[in-house]
Amino acid sequence: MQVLQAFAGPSSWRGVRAAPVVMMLLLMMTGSAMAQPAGGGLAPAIPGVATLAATTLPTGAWAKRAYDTGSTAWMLAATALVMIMMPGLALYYGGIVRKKNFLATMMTSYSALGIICVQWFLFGYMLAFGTSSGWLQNIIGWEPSRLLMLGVDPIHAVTGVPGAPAGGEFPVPETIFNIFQAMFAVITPALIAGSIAERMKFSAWCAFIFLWGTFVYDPLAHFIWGGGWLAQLGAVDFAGGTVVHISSGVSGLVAAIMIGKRLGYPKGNIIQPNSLGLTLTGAGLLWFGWYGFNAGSANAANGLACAAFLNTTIATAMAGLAWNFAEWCHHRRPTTLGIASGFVAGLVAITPACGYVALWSSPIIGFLAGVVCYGGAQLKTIFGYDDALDAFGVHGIGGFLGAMLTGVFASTAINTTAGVIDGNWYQLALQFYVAGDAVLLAAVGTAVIVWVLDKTIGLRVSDSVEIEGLDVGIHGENGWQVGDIPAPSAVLPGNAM
Amino acid sequence: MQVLQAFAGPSSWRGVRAAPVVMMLLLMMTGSAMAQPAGGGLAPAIPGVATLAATTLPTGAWAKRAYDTGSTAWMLAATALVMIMMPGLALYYGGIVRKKNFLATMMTSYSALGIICVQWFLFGYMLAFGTSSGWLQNIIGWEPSRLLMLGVDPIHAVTGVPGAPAGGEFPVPETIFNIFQAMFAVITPALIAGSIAERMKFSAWCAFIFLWGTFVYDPLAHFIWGGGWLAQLGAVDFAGGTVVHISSGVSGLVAAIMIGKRLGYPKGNIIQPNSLGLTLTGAGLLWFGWYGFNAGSANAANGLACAAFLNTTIATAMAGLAWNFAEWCHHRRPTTLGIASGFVAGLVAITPACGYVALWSSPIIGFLAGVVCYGGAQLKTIFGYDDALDAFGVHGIGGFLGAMLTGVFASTAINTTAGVIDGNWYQLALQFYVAGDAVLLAAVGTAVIVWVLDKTIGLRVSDSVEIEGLDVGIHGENGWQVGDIPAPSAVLPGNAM
Amino acid sequence: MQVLQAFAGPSSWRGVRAAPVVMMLLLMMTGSAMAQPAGGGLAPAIPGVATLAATTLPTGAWAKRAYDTGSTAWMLAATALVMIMMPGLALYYGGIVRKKNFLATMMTSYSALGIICVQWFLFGYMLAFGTSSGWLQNIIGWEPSRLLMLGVDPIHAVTGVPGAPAGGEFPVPETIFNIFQAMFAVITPALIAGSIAERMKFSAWCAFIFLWGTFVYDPLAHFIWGGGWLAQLGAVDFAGGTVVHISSGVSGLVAAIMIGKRLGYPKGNIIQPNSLGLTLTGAGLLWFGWYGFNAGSANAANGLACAAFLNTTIATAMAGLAWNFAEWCHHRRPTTLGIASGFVAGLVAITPACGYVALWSSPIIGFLAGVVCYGGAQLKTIFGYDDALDAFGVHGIGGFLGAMLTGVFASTAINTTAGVIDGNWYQLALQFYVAGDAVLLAAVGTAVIVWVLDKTIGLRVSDSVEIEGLDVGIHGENGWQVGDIPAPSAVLPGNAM
Amino acid sequence: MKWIVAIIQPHRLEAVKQALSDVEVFRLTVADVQGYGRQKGHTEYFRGKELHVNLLRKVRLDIAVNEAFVQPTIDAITKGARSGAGGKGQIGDGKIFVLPLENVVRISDGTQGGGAI
Amino acid sequence: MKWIVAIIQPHRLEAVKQALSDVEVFRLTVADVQGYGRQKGHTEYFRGKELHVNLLRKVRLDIAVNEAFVQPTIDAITKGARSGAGGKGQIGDGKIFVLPLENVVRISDGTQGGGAI
Amino acid sequence: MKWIVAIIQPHRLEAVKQALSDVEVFRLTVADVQGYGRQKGHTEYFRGKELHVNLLRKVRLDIAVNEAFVQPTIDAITKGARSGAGGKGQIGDGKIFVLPLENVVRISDGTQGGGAI
Ligand SMILES: Nc1ncnc2c1ncn2[C@@H]1O[C@H](COP(=O)(O)OP(=O)(O)O)[C@@H](O)[C@H]1O
Ligand SMILES: Nc1ncnc2c1ncn2[C@@H]1O[C@H](COP(=O)(O)OP(=O)(O)O)[C@@H](O)[C@H]1O
Ligand SMILES: Nc1ncnc2c1ncn2[C@@H]1O[C@H](COP(=O)(O)OP(=O)(O)O)[C@@H](O)[C@H]1O
Repeated sequence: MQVLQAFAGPSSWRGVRAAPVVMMLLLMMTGSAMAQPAGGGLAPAIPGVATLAATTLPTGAWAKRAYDTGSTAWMLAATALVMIMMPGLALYYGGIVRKKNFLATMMTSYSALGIICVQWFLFGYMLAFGTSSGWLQNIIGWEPSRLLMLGVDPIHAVTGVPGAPAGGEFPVPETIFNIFQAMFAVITPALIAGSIAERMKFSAWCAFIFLWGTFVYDPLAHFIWGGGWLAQLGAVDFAGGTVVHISSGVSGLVAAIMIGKRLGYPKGNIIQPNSLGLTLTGAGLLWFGWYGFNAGSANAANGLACAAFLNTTIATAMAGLAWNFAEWCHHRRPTTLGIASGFVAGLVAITPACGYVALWSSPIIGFLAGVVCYGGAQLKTIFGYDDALDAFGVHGIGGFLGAMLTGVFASTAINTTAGVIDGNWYQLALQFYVAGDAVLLAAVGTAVIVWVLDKTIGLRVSDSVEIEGLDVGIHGENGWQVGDIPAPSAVLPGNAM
Repeated sequence: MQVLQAFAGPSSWRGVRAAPVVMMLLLMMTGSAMAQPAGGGLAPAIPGVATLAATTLPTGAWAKRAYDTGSTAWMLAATALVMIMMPGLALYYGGIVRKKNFLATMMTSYSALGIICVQWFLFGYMLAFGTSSGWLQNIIGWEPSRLLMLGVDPIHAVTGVPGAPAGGEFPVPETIFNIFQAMFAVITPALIAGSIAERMKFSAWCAFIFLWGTFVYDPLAHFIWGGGWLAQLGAVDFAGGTVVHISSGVSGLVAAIMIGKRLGYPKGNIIQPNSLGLTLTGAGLLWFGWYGFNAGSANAANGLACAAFLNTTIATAMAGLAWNFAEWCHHRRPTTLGIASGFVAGLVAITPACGYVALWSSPIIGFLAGVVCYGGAQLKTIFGYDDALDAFGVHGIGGFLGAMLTGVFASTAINTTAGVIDGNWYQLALQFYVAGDAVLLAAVGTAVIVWVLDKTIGLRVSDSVEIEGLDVGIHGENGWQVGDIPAPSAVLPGNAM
Repeated sequence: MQVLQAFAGPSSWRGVRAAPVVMMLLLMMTGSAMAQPAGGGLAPAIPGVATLAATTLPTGAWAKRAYDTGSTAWMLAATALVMIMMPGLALYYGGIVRKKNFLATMMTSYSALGIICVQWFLFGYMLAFGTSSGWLQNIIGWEPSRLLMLGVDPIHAVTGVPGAPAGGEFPVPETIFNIFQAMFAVITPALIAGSIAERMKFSAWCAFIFLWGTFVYDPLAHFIWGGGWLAQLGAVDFAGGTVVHISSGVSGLVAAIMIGKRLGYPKGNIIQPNSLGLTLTGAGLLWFGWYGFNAGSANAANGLACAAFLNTTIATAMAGLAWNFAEWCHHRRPTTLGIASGFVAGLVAITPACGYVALWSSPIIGFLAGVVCYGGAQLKTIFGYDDALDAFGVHGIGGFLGAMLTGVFASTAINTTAGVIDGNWYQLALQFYVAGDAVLLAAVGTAVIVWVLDKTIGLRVSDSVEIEGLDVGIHGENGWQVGDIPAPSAVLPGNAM
Repeated sequence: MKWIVAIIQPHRLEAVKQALSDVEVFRLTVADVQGYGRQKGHTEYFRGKELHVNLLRKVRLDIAVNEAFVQPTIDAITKGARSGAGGKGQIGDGKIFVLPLENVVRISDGTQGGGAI
Repeated sequence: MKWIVAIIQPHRLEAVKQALSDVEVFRLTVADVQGYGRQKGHTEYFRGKELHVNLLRKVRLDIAVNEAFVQPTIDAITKGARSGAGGKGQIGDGKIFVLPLENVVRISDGTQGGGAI
Repeated sequence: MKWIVAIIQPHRLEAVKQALSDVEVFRLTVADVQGYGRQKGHTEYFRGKELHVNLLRKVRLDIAVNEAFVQPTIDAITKGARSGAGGKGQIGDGKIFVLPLENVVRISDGTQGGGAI
């Protein structure tokens, strides 16, 4: 193992010196009592709690170091695994919608792959993981050498990349860390598509994810993973319960409410999954890819990655059973969509926790995820909004639950953070505070972006396109042609008479 | 490579001191001549034959050791690969059945993922890979520290895990070995679903796999991989020809016979694969995931894993061609289901062999697998049982064939076991003996479990559910809605009048 | 890291001493001015340009060396990833064709897996990567120890394997290099199926790929990767832009022209993709697997692999957007097939480049790939040939473009080859020369093979099979049965009256 | 007795069904069909190639009714099937065809004629 | 000549086909349809939300017959389509409709009328 | 008015549509059906087990026409639907059935009778 040097360097930068508007909002939300320790006093108060901040170097020094081939091998594989989550999500979402919107729904994932990867290349990586001078580092990355990836070392591992939590011992080249994180930036907005499915204009969608990635995801990732102000507080989020799931779920809810219900919802015949088998397959690919997401978030092929892998597996399996159990209690039918939804709920909830919690707690987290998210999916019926594919019900609720349970079950037996089970109630408060901040940022950011898009290019397809279906109406394509009537020829004139 | 210490320690424990009832049955089957060397005399008689037993430590000492990041990287990836076999199997099986049972058939795989992972967490891992004191170690693992994974080291590699055959040089953390093995425990009962497809109650299925995993799989895995009595004999099974395929195939046969034929079989219009394209895709995912299964069974990123990978590829490819060849001889149509079935047959047969046999023998094994399993699929027509998706015909027959051919082609050029081609006929006898024991255990265990379930919760769906289809009848869902008739609204009252 | 010794040894063999007929053809094509430096003078003229040839040992010395477990872990995973490209390709192609040819189209990929893996075992590996004595090494591998893999070291890494470009520092066992390359040999002919889809006889297809693999692919791979004469010139092809994509695309064009158009093309109702959702899924699997293809071509878990991974991601994403952009300019509909096709075009174009070009150039390459290949797909309408699924339009054109852009953007900041941006215009000329040779070899080779097959077993299915569909007509199967009419029973007599 | 065949827009099925319920016509048979008519089609694209699709997705209803129900049935379908704002019809809303029906047999109990409808 | 339309349960198709063969009716056209009728539907679920499905999967047969075959055809369908134990009919077994048919043309050779059936 | 039902080979749909256009019949309804008839089926295989498939994929056209168009329509279908070389018919090319049609209503504007066809 070519570990030349451990992460080191003065972490003299402590307090949150700047106070931009958004922070004021955040403070308003949490109240001054909570804000006080957040300002600097908390972390030292808990002995033995090393935080994300401890492993970040906000000083901007990027130095080459040798990498470990084992960790590099795993991060290459893990990044590919996260990538397959997009085709997985496309199938998962695409299979649930009506036949006429099958392709358009899949397209939300594929377009996110295209758009966000390019945005990441342009400036997304810099915003999230670049270092900034002084107080700006709290808020956003601003480091021209990471713009257009011009200064990214193509070959070597480098020190000074904020947000490589476990990368100390067995580091990997910057390029693979970069693309691993790119995939997180892709999937997060892609998840939102579940809330606005079957009615949003494709142009508006493209603009939305570009803006949302820039103004919501990149800052939030910087706050928590990129050495920003939330990282200073000591809250932990192993693979993105807050950054990915709370943010996308809450944004989905806001977007769904603002864009309005699908025509006919909830009375019409809206719920006609065209192919639940593909949805199940998509859930399977999501689980598969999620191993890269969760175990890859160790940033190394180390024991922590293995523990995260185990926790992910057990929590997910249990959550599938729990969802089936909940619906069996409710209506006596354990559905296949139910087990798939439960799996996804479990994956969501274990995401922030998997690298922090004791092995024995993973089935508890999974069970709660399955049952609570089943409840979450009923909320839309109660409150009357149209979160079409339950992005909020599963990702929003499940992500919040996971962030809290991380605070409960975090154990110093597996990582450096103590939770309630180790007697550290502060961690739970911290988790709540940070999750609340993410809710606020996502809600406000989404509301502003959606409002702007509504006033400019417009959000919704026309009624006739919604009736005809987005596949034909927007993309000029047809999802299924499995009957025997030959499609009409392109050349016959006069048929339309 | 941080190899701190090679596996070492006194392997003083030799003979099989206990003689429980099941062993008496086994001895009856094989006769005393065969039983004699099995009792202790055989292994020394063959010079140069190191066995699985040699690498296991039944003494229960679990000590921390450093792990190798390269091997850890591979085992992380390999475990994810084995997990994707379940969605693969779901597609493979789901595509073959009638449209009305598409989802229910996929559900057999997904429910196995849920149920067995949880069972593994609870006590499955302990039963299979825990150590026991004294003679009990021959039969089952009984080590409270592995119950609920309470004592599993979350981060480190440990010595004393029985059944990590090649883990000596480049070890991996216990957690990833644990979950890698969990996936084996999942897929084995899931394979059985092929035999009882389209007619078994879901509740009975859930109970069945839980019991079968506990009373058949875990003991068998312990016997052969976990330092149990069969491991002492010197029989080899690299990735589970006996533990996985013989056991599931034979159990499938027994279950299929006990549960009875599908309504209308064989005269009715039973055979209407709803989507062979998905079956092909499932076979592709199975092949893909099987690399984790086979090459991962080296438990390290070593040369043996690479050899297993090569053998797996060549045997599988050849078996696909061989199946097509067989059906071309039979009825002049090389089918797509045929090549897919041949691939699976090849994968099954090479599973026990891939880490033991010379490279040149893999196409021979593949060819025989393709042709013999094609024959195996005809047996049900001859004998009149309804092994719906040929779990016995392919996995039972193919697994048995592979176990035998391992005895034939095992070569000391690649691993430590000599087969017939190295002049060691005893190995073939041993393979036969162990395979026979597995047949017996699986058959008896399955028969008892199925009988109990039949008397308690009942095995079969009602005729009307079988006619309507299990998707609607059990799960309340519909697999395909690719026509244009809108599904009826949930709210219109009075339509049923 | 067990790096025992760097690749070393006398590379005394320089000039291309033999002049077989095919080379004369090649020289005719490029003219003597170009041929001159190609004969030996060019490489030294460019300081700092290390070529593929530099890392190959045509002397045939295979010596054991220790391997690196990290690189081995990555190559195991990468090979599995390349394998999943075949099921991915099967879905990608299968989803686009008419329902009646769905399975037959998928079968072209699956049969390639079967046939070419076996051919590779028999002699393909030897032809491509075996060493030969003297001048023959320029043309083809001829090394009996690699026949039937009899002499392949099952466990160790060996020196003397030509064509392991970056394998020097962190080597891997020969077996995994072997199978990694096998998958390249499989996918290349499988791509050709896109051109001749929906009309070629299955028997002719099987014979075609066997012969094409032997007489076109293996020599070409040897020329460029196996230490053959093109490798001497200094042209670079990281993961197969020329060897894989130009060769398959051009061969597809030639085959499509020779086999003729589908009945009714272009006037009839030929274009009725049965399931574009599966095509999208196939494209997703292709992207996923392509990470193994491209980043795996570093043959190590090193920084170059990570850079290739990043370049692949960004170029692919951009190409998808570019294709959508092009069609938006053309007809105002960004299609889902468009983004998928763009992704594939980007993957094709970045393939030769990904390990050579600066990070900032990858979106440029991607953008050009998307736009140019969209244009490429229009050529068939202009020239009137029937390249059914655009294997030439995307792979041929995209591969050529990628080869050229590699010459433009190759940067010594990332690898040892300088391109136009580093002031080395010769590289571009070289790339053009080698691409031209590949075009010629593929075109002539394909033409001869197709001609022979036409005269012997015949190329095309009968009109009635083409009308009925190849699924039923050739394979005796039916791709989709998602309606409710039960398939007829196999036993009712007299129905046909 | 009459055999009424109606070709309607798929998304109007629910409203038609409701309108039929209102006039106490509860039994009918529905099928997926495609139609050529006056209605303009749409254009699909395949890698830049245009396909003018004029064969449009429709739903077909077959309803056997006794004479007294013929006009109410026609009126109900017409009411439910019109897709324009405020119940205005639009091109493509479809047609209703009335064929003579000679007999009906209910399979379950063998009842014949008007009573079996 | 008559045009007989029968709506039956999908799983009875084979038995109906057999019964028709027995009365020497070998030619017919089959289609996937869905029906509303007296038969109770089933309930489907989507993440806890209930959907009452009353539009049930049926198979439609269209059979053109000469007069002499009308009654045998109806009887054969009735016999084959009944799904209860011992040939008893059950709600949902479907209906048979008889329409007048004026002419038949066999496309392959142009034969018209009864002989073309 | 007549209601013409034609069962044809799927791959002849385009030619039939063209032939109908030539006689100015532009409106029709198309459906996927399967048919038993004189035409021999094919054999499918499932892991060595044979399935004789006699239920063949066909396309059904329903066309409402005024009297004057009946014969031209029949002729046009016949012309377009024949699949043999040189316009010769082949077994399996299908049949045309002519049923009486009593009324037509265009939903969009309520027009009735021949003018609504
Ligand atoms: N003469 C006809 N015969 C059979 N089907 C018809 C006929 N005329 C119309 N249809 C069916 O009715 C549908 C709607 O007809 P169209 O002409 O588009 O609108 P409108 O009913 O408003 O005139 C068509 O798509 C077709 O399926
Ligand atoms: N008047 C009708 N017009 C058209 N189709 C009908 C009519 N009555 C029944 N059907 C069809 O027959 C099917 C069976 O009818 P149903 O009332 O459920 O049972 P039964 O035939 O035993 O009364 C229905 O689903 C529907 O498709
Ligand atoms: N008497 C009939 N009633 C209903 N459909 C029929 C009848 N005769 C033929 N058909 C339909 O026409 C199709 C073609 O008939 P077939 O006998 O195969 O060829 P041909 O029309 O040349 O005699 C059949 O598959 C069936 O769908």
